[in-house]
Parts: sequence; C-alpha cells; structure tokens
Amino acid sequence: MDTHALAWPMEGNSRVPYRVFSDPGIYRTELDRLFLGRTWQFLVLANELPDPGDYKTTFLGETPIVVARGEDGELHAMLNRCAHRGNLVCLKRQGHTDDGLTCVYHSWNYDLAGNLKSVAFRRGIAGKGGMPESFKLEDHGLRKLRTDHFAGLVFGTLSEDAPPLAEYIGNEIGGRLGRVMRAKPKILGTTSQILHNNWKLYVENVKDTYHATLLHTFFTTFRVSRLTAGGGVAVSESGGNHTSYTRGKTDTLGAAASDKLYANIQSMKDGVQLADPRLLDATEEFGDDITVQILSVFPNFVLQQIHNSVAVRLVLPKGPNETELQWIYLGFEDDDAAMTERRLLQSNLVGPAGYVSMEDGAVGNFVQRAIVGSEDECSVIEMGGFDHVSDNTRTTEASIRGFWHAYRPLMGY
Amino acid sequence: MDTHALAWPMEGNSRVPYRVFSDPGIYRTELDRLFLGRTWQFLVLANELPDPGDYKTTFLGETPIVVARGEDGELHAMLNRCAHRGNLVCLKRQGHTDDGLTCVYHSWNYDLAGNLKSVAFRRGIAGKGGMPESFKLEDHGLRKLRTDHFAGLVFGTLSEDAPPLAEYIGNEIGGRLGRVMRAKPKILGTTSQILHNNWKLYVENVKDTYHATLLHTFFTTFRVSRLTAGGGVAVSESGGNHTSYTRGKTDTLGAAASDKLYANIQSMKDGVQLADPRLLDATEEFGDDITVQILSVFPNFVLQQIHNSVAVRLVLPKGPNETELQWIYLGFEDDDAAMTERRLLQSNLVGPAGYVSMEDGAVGNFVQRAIVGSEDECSVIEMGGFDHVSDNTRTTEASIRGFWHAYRPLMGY
Amino acid sequence: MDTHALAWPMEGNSRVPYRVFSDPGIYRTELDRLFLGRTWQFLVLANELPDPGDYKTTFLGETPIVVARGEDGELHAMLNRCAHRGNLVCLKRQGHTDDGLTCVYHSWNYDLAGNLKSVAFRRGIAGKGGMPESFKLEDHGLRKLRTDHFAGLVFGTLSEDAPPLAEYIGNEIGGRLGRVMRAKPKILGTTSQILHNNWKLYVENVKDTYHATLLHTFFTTFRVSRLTAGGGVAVSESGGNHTSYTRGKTDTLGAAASDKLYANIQSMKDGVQLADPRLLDATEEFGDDITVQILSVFPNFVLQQIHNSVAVRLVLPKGPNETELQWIYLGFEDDDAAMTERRLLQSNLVGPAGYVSMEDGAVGNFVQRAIVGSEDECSVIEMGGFDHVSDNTRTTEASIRGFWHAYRPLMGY
Amino acid sequence: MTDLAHLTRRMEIDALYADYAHCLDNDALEEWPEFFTEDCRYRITSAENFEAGLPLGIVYATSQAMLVDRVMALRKANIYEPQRYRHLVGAIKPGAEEEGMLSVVANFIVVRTMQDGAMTIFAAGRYVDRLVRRGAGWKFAAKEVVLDSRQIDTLLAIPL
Amino acid sequence: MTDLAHLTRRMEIDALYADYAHCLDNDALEEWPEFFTEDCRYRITSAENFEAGLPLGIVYATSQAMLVDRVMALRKANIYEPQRYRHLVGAIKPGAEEEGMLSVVANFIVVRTMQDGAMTIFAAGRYVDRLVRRGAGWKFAAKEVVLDSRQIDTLLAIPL
Amino acid sequence: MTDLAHLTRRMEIDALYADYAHCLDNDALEEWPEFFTEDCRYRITSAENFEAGLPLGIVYATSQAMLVDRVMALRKANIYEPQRYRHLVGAIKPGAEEEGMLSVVANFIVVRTMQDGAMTIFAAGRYVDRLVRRGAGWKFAAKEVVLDSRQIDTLLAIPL
Ligand code: FES
Ligand code: FES
Ligand code: FES
Ligand SMILES: [Fe+3]
Ligand SMILES: [Fe+3]
Ligand SMILES: [Fe+3]
Repeated sequence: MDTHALAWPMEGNSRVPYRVFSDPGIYRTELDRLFLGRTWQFLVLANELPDPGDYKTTFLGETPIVVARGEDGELHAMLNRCAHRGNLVCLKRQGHTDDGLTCVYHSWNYDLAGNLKSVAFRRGIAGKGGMPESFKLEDHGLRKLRTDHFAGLVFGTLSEDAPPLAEYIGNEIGGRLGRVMRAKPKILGTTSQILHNNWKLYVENVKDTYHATLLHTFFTTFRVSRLTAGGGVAVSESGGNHTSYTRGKTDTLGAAASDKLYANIQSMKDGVQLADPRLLDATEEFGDDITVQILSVFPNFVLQQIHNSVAVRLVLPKGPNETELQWIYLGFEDDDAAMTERRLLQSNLVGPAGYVSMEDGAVGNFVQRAIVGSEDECSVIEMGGFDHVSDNTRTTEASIRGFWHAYRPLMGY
Repeated sequence: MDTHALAWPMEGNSRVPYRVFSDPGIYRTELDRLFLGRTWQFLVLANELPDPGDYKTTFLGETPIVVARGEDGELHAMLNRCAHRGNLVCLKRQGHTDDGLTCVYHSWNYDLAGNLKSVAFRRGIAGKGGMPESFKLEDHGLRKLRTDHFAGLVFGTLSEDAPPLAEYIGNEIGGRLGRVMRAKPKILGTTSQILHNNWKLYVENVKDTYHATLLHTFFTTFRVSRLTAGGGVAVSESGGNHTSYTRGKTDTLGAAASDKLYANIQSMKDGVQLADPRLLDATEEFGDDITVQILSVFPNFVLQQIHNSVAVRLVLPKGPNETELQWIYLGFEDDDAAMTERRLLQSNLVGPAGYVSMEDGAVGNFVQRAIVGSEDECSVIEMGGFDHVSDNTRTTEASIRGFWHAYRPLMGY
Repeated sequence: MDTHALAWPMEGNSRVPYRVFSDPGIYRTELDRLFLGRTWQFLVLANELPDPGDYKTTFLGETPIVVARGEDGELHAMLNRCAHRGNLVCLKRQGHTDDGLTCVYHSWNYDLAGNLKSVAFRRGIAGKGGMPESFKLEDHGLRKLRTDHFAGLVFGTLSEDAPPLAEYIGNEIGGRLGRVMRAKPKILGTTSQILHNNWKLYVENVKDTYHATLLHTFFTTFRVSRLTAGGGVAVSESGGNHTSYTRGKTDTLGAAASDKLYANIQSMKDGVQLADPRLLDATEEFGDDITVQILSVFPNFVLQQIHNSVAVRLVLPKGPNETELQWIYLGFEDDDAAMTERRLLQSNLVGPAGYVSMEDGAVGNFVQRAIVGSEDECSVIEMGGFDHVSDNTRTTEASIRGFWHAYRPLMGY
Repeated sequence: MTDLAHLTRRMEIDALYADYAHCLDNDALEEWPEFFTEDCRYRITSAENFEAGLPLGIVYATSQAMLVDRVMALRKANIYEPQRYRHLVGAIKPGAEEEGMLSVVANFIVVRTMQDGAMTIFAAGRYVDRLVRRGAGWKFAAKEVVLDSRQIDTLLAIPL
Repeated sequence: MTDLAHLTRRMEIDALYADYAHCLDNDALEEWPEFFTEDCRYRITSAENFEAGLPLGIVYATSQAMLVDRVMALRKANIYEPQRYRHLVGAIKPGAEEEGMLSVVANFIVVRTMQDGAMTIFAAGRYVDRLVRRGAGWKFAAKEVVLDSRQIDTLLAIPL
Repeated sequence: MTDLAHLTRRMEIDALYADYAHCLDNDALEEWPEFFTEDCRYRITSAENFEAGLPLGIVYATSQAMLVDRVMALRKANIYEPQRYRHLVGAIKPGAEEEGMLSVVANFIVVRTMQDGAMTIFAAGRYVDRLVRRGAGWKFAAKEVVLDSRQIDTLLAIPL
C-alpha cells in the first residue's frame, strides 16, 4: 500500500484519493517535500520573544525548531538538534538564556544565532584526548532557517528558493491578514488539541466554507452566521492561501426565507435562546462589517476572527493519522478590561470546547475511520464548480480545490 | 519483511509460516482480498432491527458498514462512508432515524437503502455557488453490499460473484447452524474482548478441537467435556466452515479410564467440587444429546452452544496484532424465566471471564509474542493426519487445516 | 524511507547516519543479524537458577528465550516457543517445575533441555485421531541456544560459528570483568526502565566516557568523578567491548584547576554539600584504586561498578524507538550487613532515579526526537580522534567508534 | 440519626470499600466471598447492557457459594498470566436506608499491571450496591459492577 | 469550631464533590448548573495558562445562566460522539473560611470512555474552588478546573 | 478510644495524605522532607522486590537529611524535562497503634504529565507506612512506596 505509486484522478482538484490521508509513505514524502521544503510555516509572534536570550521551540512538520532573540535583536530560527550527536539543544518549550544555547549532553555551546562557540574539553586534558586539529567550530553550527515577517507574524522555511513571504501570501490574502492583525497582539492564553486524523483533513475543514453553518448548528440556531448572510471567499493565485468572510448582519434572503431554507436541511433548532446573551455581545473593531473571517496560509497556518475572538491556529502533523492543533488566543495592546472580558467570553465559541468548533475536532477522525478500505476511492469536491477562484459566495469548495492545486505539484502528483 | 513474498511450505495445510500472523503487508492483503472480497461476513440478527429506520453499524474487516431497515421492510447494508468527502454517515453504533441517513458534515441526505436524496445548497444561494449541472444524485449513493439470510442471521459481502449464502455455508454446517438457531433469538446481552493477537490465531483456536479439554482444565476437572466423550468434527467442502460437537453424557472409555488418561497429561485436578452446582444445571433443549457444539463460517463468524449458553461471536481484525472479539449472548423467544436464569448462570462459562474460555483470550497473544524472530518457521498441524475431512473424533486438527485450505487460494498462496 | 539502502559515510566510524536510530527496516535487520546472529548475549547469573527445574525467561533481541537448570545440573537455553503451534512454553518470568516444561495449549511436554517428551493424545482415542506415524518426537524439540560462562555470567547465542565467549570478550575486557565479579554474586534487587529511544542510543551513552561528568552534574558537583581524575578507556580488538575506569581519588590537574575548568563549562554548582554524607561513604573492595568502572560487551551487556554499587544492565530492544533497560543490583556472598547497607545507599546513584544515571534515561529520547527529519545527517564522533584504541584518557569517544566498528560488518555497512 | 451516628456509619462504609480494594489488590481472593451475604447477587456488566436493561453478566452469581467457586476455579483450574489490580474507589454515596438495606453508589478505576510491568486502565465504572449490617460492619447483599466500557482487554480473571 | 462541627462540615464537602462527580458521570447535565451560585465564575484552563496568569478559559463562564446555556448547546446544537466520563476526586483540602467563603483544593483524574469502549485518561489536574453555604449544603461560588496537560484529546464537550 | 476520637484521628490521617499529595503535585518539594521524622526510612521499590524480600530501593533513604539531599540534587544537579504528577490516594487503612506507632496502608495512582501535554499512568501501587504523632498532626517514621510495576517510564525524578 505505502509502496504503491499514486495516480491522481484526471478530474483534477475536484477529486482526492483517500489514500493521501492514511498512506505512511505519502506522509513521509509530505514531511520531506512540504514541511522541510519550499513552504513558509508560522514560527512565533514577532513580539513574543522581546529580549535577547528569549527562545521558544516549535516544529517544521515533525522536525524540532528553536527560535531565539539574538544579541543583535534579531530573531534566529534553527533546527533544535546539536551538531555533535544530535541531542535537543533546548529542552524547555519556552525559556530564557544568558549564555547562549548549551547542549546538556556534552556542554557544547552555541550563540543565539546557532553558531558553535565552544566544545567542552576541545583541547583534551593534560595533553590527552580532545578534538582533532581538523575540527573547526564554524563547520558545526546548528542548521539555520530562513525567516521572514508579515503583520507581526514570523514565518520560517528551510528552502533557499521559496519566494519572499509577502509574495508567497499574496496581496489579497495579505491584506486580509493585516486587517485582523491591526495592532500589537497580546496573548490571552493558549491551548492545543490532539486530532486523530491526517493533518490535511483539518486543513480542508478550515478552508471549507460549505460546512460551517451545516455542521456547527450553533451558528445557525443562534444566527451567529449563515450561508445566506453576505460574504465570500478569496483564494490566492497559488491556490494554497485563502480567506473566507461573512457579513453577519446582512442576509441575502431575509431571516424568514433563510430560516425556511435551513429548516429544510435540518440543521436548525427552534425557539432556542441564550439565558445569558453576554456570550454573543460583540463589538465592531475592524472598521468594516465583517463579523467572521477565517484565513489560511499554505500549508498549515490559520488566522481566525470570529466577532472579537481572534486566534492563530497552527496545524502540526504527528503521523499519518494524528495531528496537533495549537491555538494562540489574541487580544491587542489597546484592549481595555471590557474588551478583554468580551474576548474571553467569545472564546467559548472556539477551541476544543468551542460552540462552533468542537465538531471540527471530531469530524476529521470520522473521515479517517470511514475511509479505511476505500483508499482508492475519491472525495467529490464540486460545490461551486471545478475551479479555485475568489467569489462572493461561501456556498463553494473553491478554497479546498485551491489547496490541492498547491499541494499536487510539490508532491509530484 | 513486509515486502518479502511468502512461499507456502510444500507440506501444504499442515504447515503455516508464522509470518502470516504478524506481517503488515499480508494483513493489508487480507483486508483487501478476504474481508472486502469473495467471503460472506455476519452483519446482524434478522430480528435485531425490527422497524424501518432502525440501523446498526459494524465492519467488513476494518471497513465501516451500516445496516438499516428500509421503508420497504428490507435490510440494506452499505459502506458507512459519505459519497461527498467520506465522513461517517452514522455516528452511533445503533439507532433509529425517521428521515433517512443524514451526514452531519454537510447534511447530504440518503434514504435507508443508501441512495442520495438531497445535497444541501445544491442550487447555491441567490444564484451563486451550488453543485454543477453535471452532478447527478444517482451517481453518488453509498456503496452497497449484497446481503443474504440464513437461519435468522444476516450476512453481507462486497463480492458480486460470491455464491449464495446457503451454498457458501454448505449443507452439513448449515444443518448444524439451523439446529442451534431453533427459534426467534432474543439478545440477553453483549460484550467484547480486545485480543492482542492476529485474528487468525483466534479463528484457529475456535476450530481447534484438540485444545479445548487440555487448555481449559475447568472442562476436564468438572467433566463438562472431554475428548474421551463421544463427538466429532464436520468440515465443509470449502474447508472454511466447521462444526465440532460433543456428546458429553457419553464416554468412549468410561470415566475411570478417562480420568487416568487425563491424569497422565496433567490437566486434571482432583477432588474439586462446585459449592453451588446450579452453574452446571443444564437442560436438553435441542432435541439431541449434543451438549457442546462450536460452529464457524469462513472467515470470522462463530456460533456457540455450550449446554444452554448460546452465543454468536464475531472476530474483527484491528491490525496485524490486534483483534476485537464481539459476543452476542442469545436466548429464544420461548424461554421462560427459569430458562433465562439458566442461560445467565451458564454464561459464566464463556466470554472474557468464562471458566472455559478466558484462556482463549490470552493464548493467541502468547503465540503472537513467541513467534517474534521466527517468522520463517512454521506451526505443525498434524493431529489427525493431513487432510481436512469430517470425522467422528475431536482428537484432530482437521478443521484448522480446512481453514488454511480455504485461506490460501484467496490470498494467492 | 525504510526501503532506502544505507550508504555509510566515507569518514567511517566517526560519522553515524541518524537513520540507523529510527528506520524500521534497519531495526528488523538488526534483530535478525545481530540479536539472532553471531553475537553473545547475557542470559542469567550462573548461580541464579540453583536447582534442577528452576527456569527464567529472557530475550535475544525481541525473541523469547527460556533458560532452565536441567536434571543434569547444566543450564540449557532454548527459544520459548512450542514446536507445535508456537505458544510460549513458559508463561512466568521465573519459576520452578518438577515435570519438565509443559505447554499449556495442548500439553506437549519437553524435558529441561528442550527435547520433546510427550504429545497429548499422540495415539488418538479409541483408535481415532492422534498424530501420524511419520511424526517423530525427536524432530520437534525447542530450538536450542549455545551457552557459555564467564566469571559467573551465562551468555547465549543462536550462532554456531561465534567464537568461544572468552575469546569474544577478549583478554583485557575479560580481566576487567573478572575484577568486578570477584566472588559469588547475591542479587539485592532488580528494576527496569522503558526508554523511548533506539537501543543503540543507550549503548552509545554507556560507552561515552565524554558525557559522564558533563551531563551528570552530580558527579562533578560532589566530586564523585571528573574527567580530570586519572583513568582511561580500554577497547577490545573487535571494537565492540569496552571498559572505562576512573581513579577518583586522584586528579591530574589538582582540585583548584579542575574546579576552574568545570566552572568554565558550566556543569558545576558551588557550595553544595550533602546533608547526610553516608550516601557517598564508599569502601575499597576491589584491591585497587579504581572507583568507577563501566564495562560493556557487544551488543547489549553492561557491568557497572560505581564505588560499591555493582549492577548488571541488559539493553533489550523493543522496537526502533523503544528499549527496555534491565538492572540487576549485586552484592557478594561475603558482604556483611554494613556492606549491604552501603551498597543500598549507593544504589541511589544509579537506576531510574539515580543521581548520576537518571539523565541517561532521558537523553536518548531527546536525541530520538531531535533527529526526526534529519535521517540523512550524521552525528560527529571525533573526540579523541578517529580510531578506537585503548588509552589512558576518558576525554575521548574511542569506545563509541569501536561499537560502530563492530556493528558495521555484521550489518553489511 | 445523630451527626455522630452518621459520621460513624460513613466511616464504616468507607472502611468496607477500602478493605474490599485491598482484598482484591493484594491477592487475598479467598477472603473475597466473605464481603458478601450468603444469598448475595453479584454481577459484572457494561453500562451498555445495564442501561438497556439486558440481564447478562460477564460474571453472574446468585450466591456466596458461586463466589467461592469462582475463586477455586481461578486457583485450581484457570490459566492466566500473573497480573495485579490497583483499585481506586471514590464518590462513595450512601442513599436511603430501607428495612436494614442501604443502597450505595461509588466510582472506581482499576489499573492492571502485568508481570512484565505494563500498566493499563483495565476498568472504570461505578458500583451499584446494596449493603446490610452484619454485626459491627456491613456486607454486600447485592453488588453490580457497571463498567463504562463494553470492551475487556484480553480477559477478566480477578474479580472487580 | 468543635471537632464534631469540623467533621460534619467535612462530610458535607466530601458529599458535594461526590454528588458533582455522579452528576457529570451519569449524564445528569441539567442538574450541573445547580451546583453553582447565580453569579458564579467557572473556568477550565491549563496549568500552563494558570501559572502564567493568562486569563483564557477553554470554557469561561461568569454566571450560572452561562452554564445553563452550555448544557442547552450540548443537548440541542453540538454534535459529538457518545462518550462518558468517570471522575475520581481526591486530596480534598478545605482551607480557611472567610466571610462565609470557603476555599477548597482537590485533585482529580477523569477517564473518558467512547462508545466503542476505548478508555483514556482524558484529564488530570486540580480544582481550585470557592464554596459558599446554601441551606443545608454548599455551592460553588467559583470553580477553576486546572488541567495538568495543555492538550485536549479531540474535544471537550461534557464539563469537568 | 471514643467514636469521636476515632473520627478525628481519621480526619487527621486523611489530611496528612492529602497534604502529601498536594506537596508533590504542586512542586513544593522543599516541604516534602518535613512530612518525615528525622530518623525516617523511605524506600521506593517494586512489588516484585518487596514480595521477594529483596532490600533494594529505587530510592533508598535512612534519614530525613537524605530526603533533603534528594530535593537539593533535583533542584541543583539533575537534569530532566519539565513534568508534573497528579496523585490519587485511596483505600487509606489505619491498622493497630502500637507504642505511638500507627501502621497505615493505602492505594495510589499517579498520572504524569510532560510539558508537551502527554499524560500517562506513571505509577500505581500501595503505601506501606508507619506514622507517629507529632504535635497536632502526624509524620512518617517509615514509608515504603511499593510499585505494582517493575518498570519505570524513562526516569523517576520527583518523589512518590
Ligand atoms: S550531543 Fe550536544 S554536546 Fe554532545
Ligand atoms: S462529507 Fe458527508 S455531506 Fe460532506
Ligand atoms: S502449541 Fe504447545 S502444545 Fe500446542
Ligand atoms: Fe468548522
Ligand atoms: Fe478454547
Ligand atoms: Fe551517563
């Protein structure tokens, strides 16, 4: 099975063989060509590591990375693997150091840019042992990443020939990204979910403007969002990046017609009222009438604005059938106490226990379980047609087709 | 190892290379050729889903299946995988629906026969989005199984050219099956065991008339059954189906000689008496003197009668080294309270804590652990000779050889 | 990845591709060529099974073994796999039998040397069933190991052409081994650690004289051992066996210079005193001034002397990424109560909670995690040069290079 | 009932469940039947069966003598790998006491350890019990072990 | 406070935590808000957030009405696979009682069982609570569920 | 001994084990030695060693000072990944009190959570303790931590 070469269906981006969600060989190729290859991946917030010596660890795919603020004030990203015998240089998820990065195994010491500065007992002891003359410190630094910034977010890549980050993101998506990251962010808290499904099933879900108001009946029941509301989806030229947006206060059909429509498709419950409506007491903060905006950058970055709930989501593969979904909930430096409280209450909408997101934690696993034995069958992605262009409707799977459009050439399919 | 092609020993069915119990590649081939191939597998009891809209989920190998009672009163079996993007259509193990089968992900709705009836927002909203004209509901139903009934049991297959069920089971085994399923069954309860061994090690164990009175010393100690009792084993022409039966009240040698024989082979304890003999207070209910009958249908169905304890066992593969053994304990509609109590007391004999079955839950794992590093060695299956024919003795492994006789051509060995 | 053939770097033993620590295919080859091949592996202490009928189970790699004391007073080692259908013959980790080894599945009985003595119902019952005439008991014994003794330790191998044990160990290492096993050993207790890393990462750690005083800062902080102390490392001709030794009471530089040296490499804490110094109250028992001696025999045997704490360690592979480290803590028959108490107190230094060993339980896993995605990169093993010869310094990785020197030809690299 | 009487009874009941746990976890199986009355009922079942009203028991006994038989079979007849349980019982909640019969519900988790050292959560669930006073202490007139899971790992030998 | 009063209060508090566990483990979610005061605060967070002083809650409620809404959403809107919890609560430690407010910390472990029978340790951590007396018993004026892990397996539907 | 005295003593002992759990689970290691007498004995061992009468301890201390040293080494010398325990202690069973020495056995389960959030059952077993009264409360004169498993996952740093 994992040695069997994949022939992509001639239908193209509107058909995806289920094998890509479970095949161990395909997964290993993804780690190599996507995550260690020509893609930009989110590392940290630019203001998360303010002082020289601050560091944080993360991953490119499954490969451990450390990001550190150097003495030069710059952020440096490197593989978190010692050049000596491969130990993790930084053991803590986040921390601060005053003397560079020292590997605990044999005390090799690196500066905050990953350059090897000293090797314990390099000259031996009392004239015996030590490193050979041929050993040069400069040949044994930590492997470095390219980093680039956009709207207060730091991305990294191991690829020399990936385009500049702004170009990679594209103008339209870049603008949407900047819209949300409107000021210096402030972390309100973090959480993480272990999803028992392939990482791409979650990414499809994020890009899937079609499912939101059908799977998440809370949306429709409480009129938080409906497909009948105004809105649309934007897809980058590469296909890999997208934004969906909703103008929740409008309804293209009117409430009654909309209710009727949803009643027919049975994801609507009647007569449900919140006993404490403060949960949905949102305020306009982005200078437009967009109430919900979901944005993704290929392959695994997500930025969410649901009313006043703003969060970065990072999708980390942990095997063919397992994924970690990391959440960083944000406020902005200009938030007053009332705004912070508002964001905290609205955080009930998202995350592992979110009223409009908990289903997303499970549905990928439902698919993962359902496709066993159907590896050569395909999903059918025809909502909104066959292309992956921007349009002012969310009743489409265009941004999912866009994902596969970006995925296939990198994987050679 | 899993890429290494298997050469079956020239001895044939009396030798089995241990590799078949652990090789991941062989396991995947089994899922494909056996479980999704030309075999019949038990799905449900015919009277388990009485009303239209009742449904239950199960598996063909590891592939999820849903069985539903249609408006037409017929049972329909289908893959439990949505034709859209592969979500599980039925999330509950068992349930009832009044509006067909609706996938929670995007609310596609199927009738109880698996035909696609509606697609949410198929026509888009306000003239935008929706499915293309080329999309036809009839092209996107759930994949259907063939189903067939025998003696109140419903089986299914994905194979178009599997013979009719009755022919597949064979006359002799069919008669034995009908003997136990003598009336409308009533479920007394269910349980399940996770076995840490390959599924075929459990199937061999079920077919192994040789082990019962040696491994399960409770049998011999309390004279529930002995090989010296009358009985025999029947094997279908295909080799894959079997019945073993015991006439427990008879002894071909007489109790004394029998005790002596078992004493020599050390699986006998002396002077053991039940403090409360009601456990073994059985009554004749099948119109003959057969006290124990174990029956199997290739590849993974088992029907047990041990005195008045009747149970269906389904052997579900969960990986090369893991198996789920499902138990459905049965009574019959004509049971009175005393008969039900009798069955409940005798249920102590079987299941995960059964006096004469708990060892079967562990012994497969013992083999699984023992054969590591011996993948190219073979088990020796010569008790009773080399063939797989019916005979009036249980001191034989004929029905195990029969299993391999049925297994090898399907796998191409 | 696991199908990709490994090309060893031209640098030879001073470079190790990280792939060898995670590749499932390489791991399976190791089980076959190393652990079931031409190597000697520790089984039991010679005096651990004093009486005929005493037995203990262990492993060659992942293959179950049973060692039994025969009626002849000799120790016999065999695969713990029944010749019939492959069940574990001995279920208990350790025990005693008075009637040979009987498999619970069908009561086949073997003598304590693994010869098949009886087959239940071999002749059938009342003239029916039973084994065919062609079946000969002598063709169906348990597969036997070669065993050999050295200094009270019993080793075994499946290889016919492995050299005699003493030759395999070599003179110098043999002498060091005999030095510690100075009298009849007495087991003080056992424990075991599950390490989430490849077995070779632990073996490298044991042979790594460079790390001890850097990773285990307890060593340096309390001056238990320092690289500045006298000592050295001995490597067998094969490269696979080693001994490192420390003359803890000496310091080649003097305490002050040594403190300064360690201060620079930051693994030293000042002003730390034991509130109860009895922990380090060691006594000279081996007739020399060697305070710490670590010894290994290829591939997976370790003998430790740290002051008066003596232990055998056995490194058992449990998968590419998992290892069981078994500890047997020893005293000697001539120990008085004070000596036993001393050993028990010093046992705080080693084992899963050991002051100078707990880091070794974790560091292998740190490497395992760090190398994901770097399978084609190499560790750099140049401390002390490029060879693997004995020398009177521990500021070297010579014995690690020796390990790879022994490993590569066996694996065909 | 005075506060003190209440407290004393509560201490007795807690002690009963503690002794029961130590009995099973320390392999004192021969003492296990003595926690029950002669005409006790004992059943191990799944929440699925329990809530569906299905009568099946994985273990089903209608007398103390049957519990004695269970222990004897485990000691003399059945073959299983060495293993041990560790019970944690909590949320012990006595209900109403009627004609000398006290109903009690409690939560439990059992960790099973095999001889090689592997630990797993073997069982989680609730006890649904009926207690009667016997001399200084209490005995189980009925004990239902309701397992949250419908699955048993490998086998169930030692009682719960 | 007399020993007897102390003991009685302790029994009341133990009963509160036992009832709370049975309420959640036996799917009596509609009763769950009644364990809280009308102006209660309820938060589920990770030890990482808690110790960093970050205000985020995985669940964050500032009134009993919000807990009622949570239950209603679980019953009427949210979709999740059938599952059940089993709570074990221990080391219940009442602190000082100040102006009728009693602070209590306790440890908990929750085993989650899915409909197929798979059991996992879903949560482990501590409760950091503030109790107030209400009639014969106690209610939670504030409850912080501090999870040792920063990860949630799949989703968190049923409250902790 | 009066019922009330019994109950009061019981509450003291429960409090001791609760405080002990919170001390270890909340990283207050510096306070841990204070739960012991100056000449205490403390040993962590496996049931296998314990039942074979083998004296080895994974941790073996014969004085409170050695426990102080253990904490100091963990803080200043030993290197291990950030992790936390969560203790659940149950079936606390006081035995006879002889010359001021009270023997107590109890069951425990410890869930360990690593910094990335992974939770495992790290330990299950029983405490076999000897307590002595010190002022208002009790201290451990001897504590044996008897682990059901012979295996330790990775390493044992924080005491049990
Ligand atoms: S592995 Fe980092 S210093 Fe040796
Ligand atoms: S996956 Fe079923 S409706 Fe979309
Ligand atoms: S497997 Fe050992 S006797 Fe049959
Ligand atoms: Fe969603
Ligand atoms: Fe059997
Ligand atoms: Fe070390």
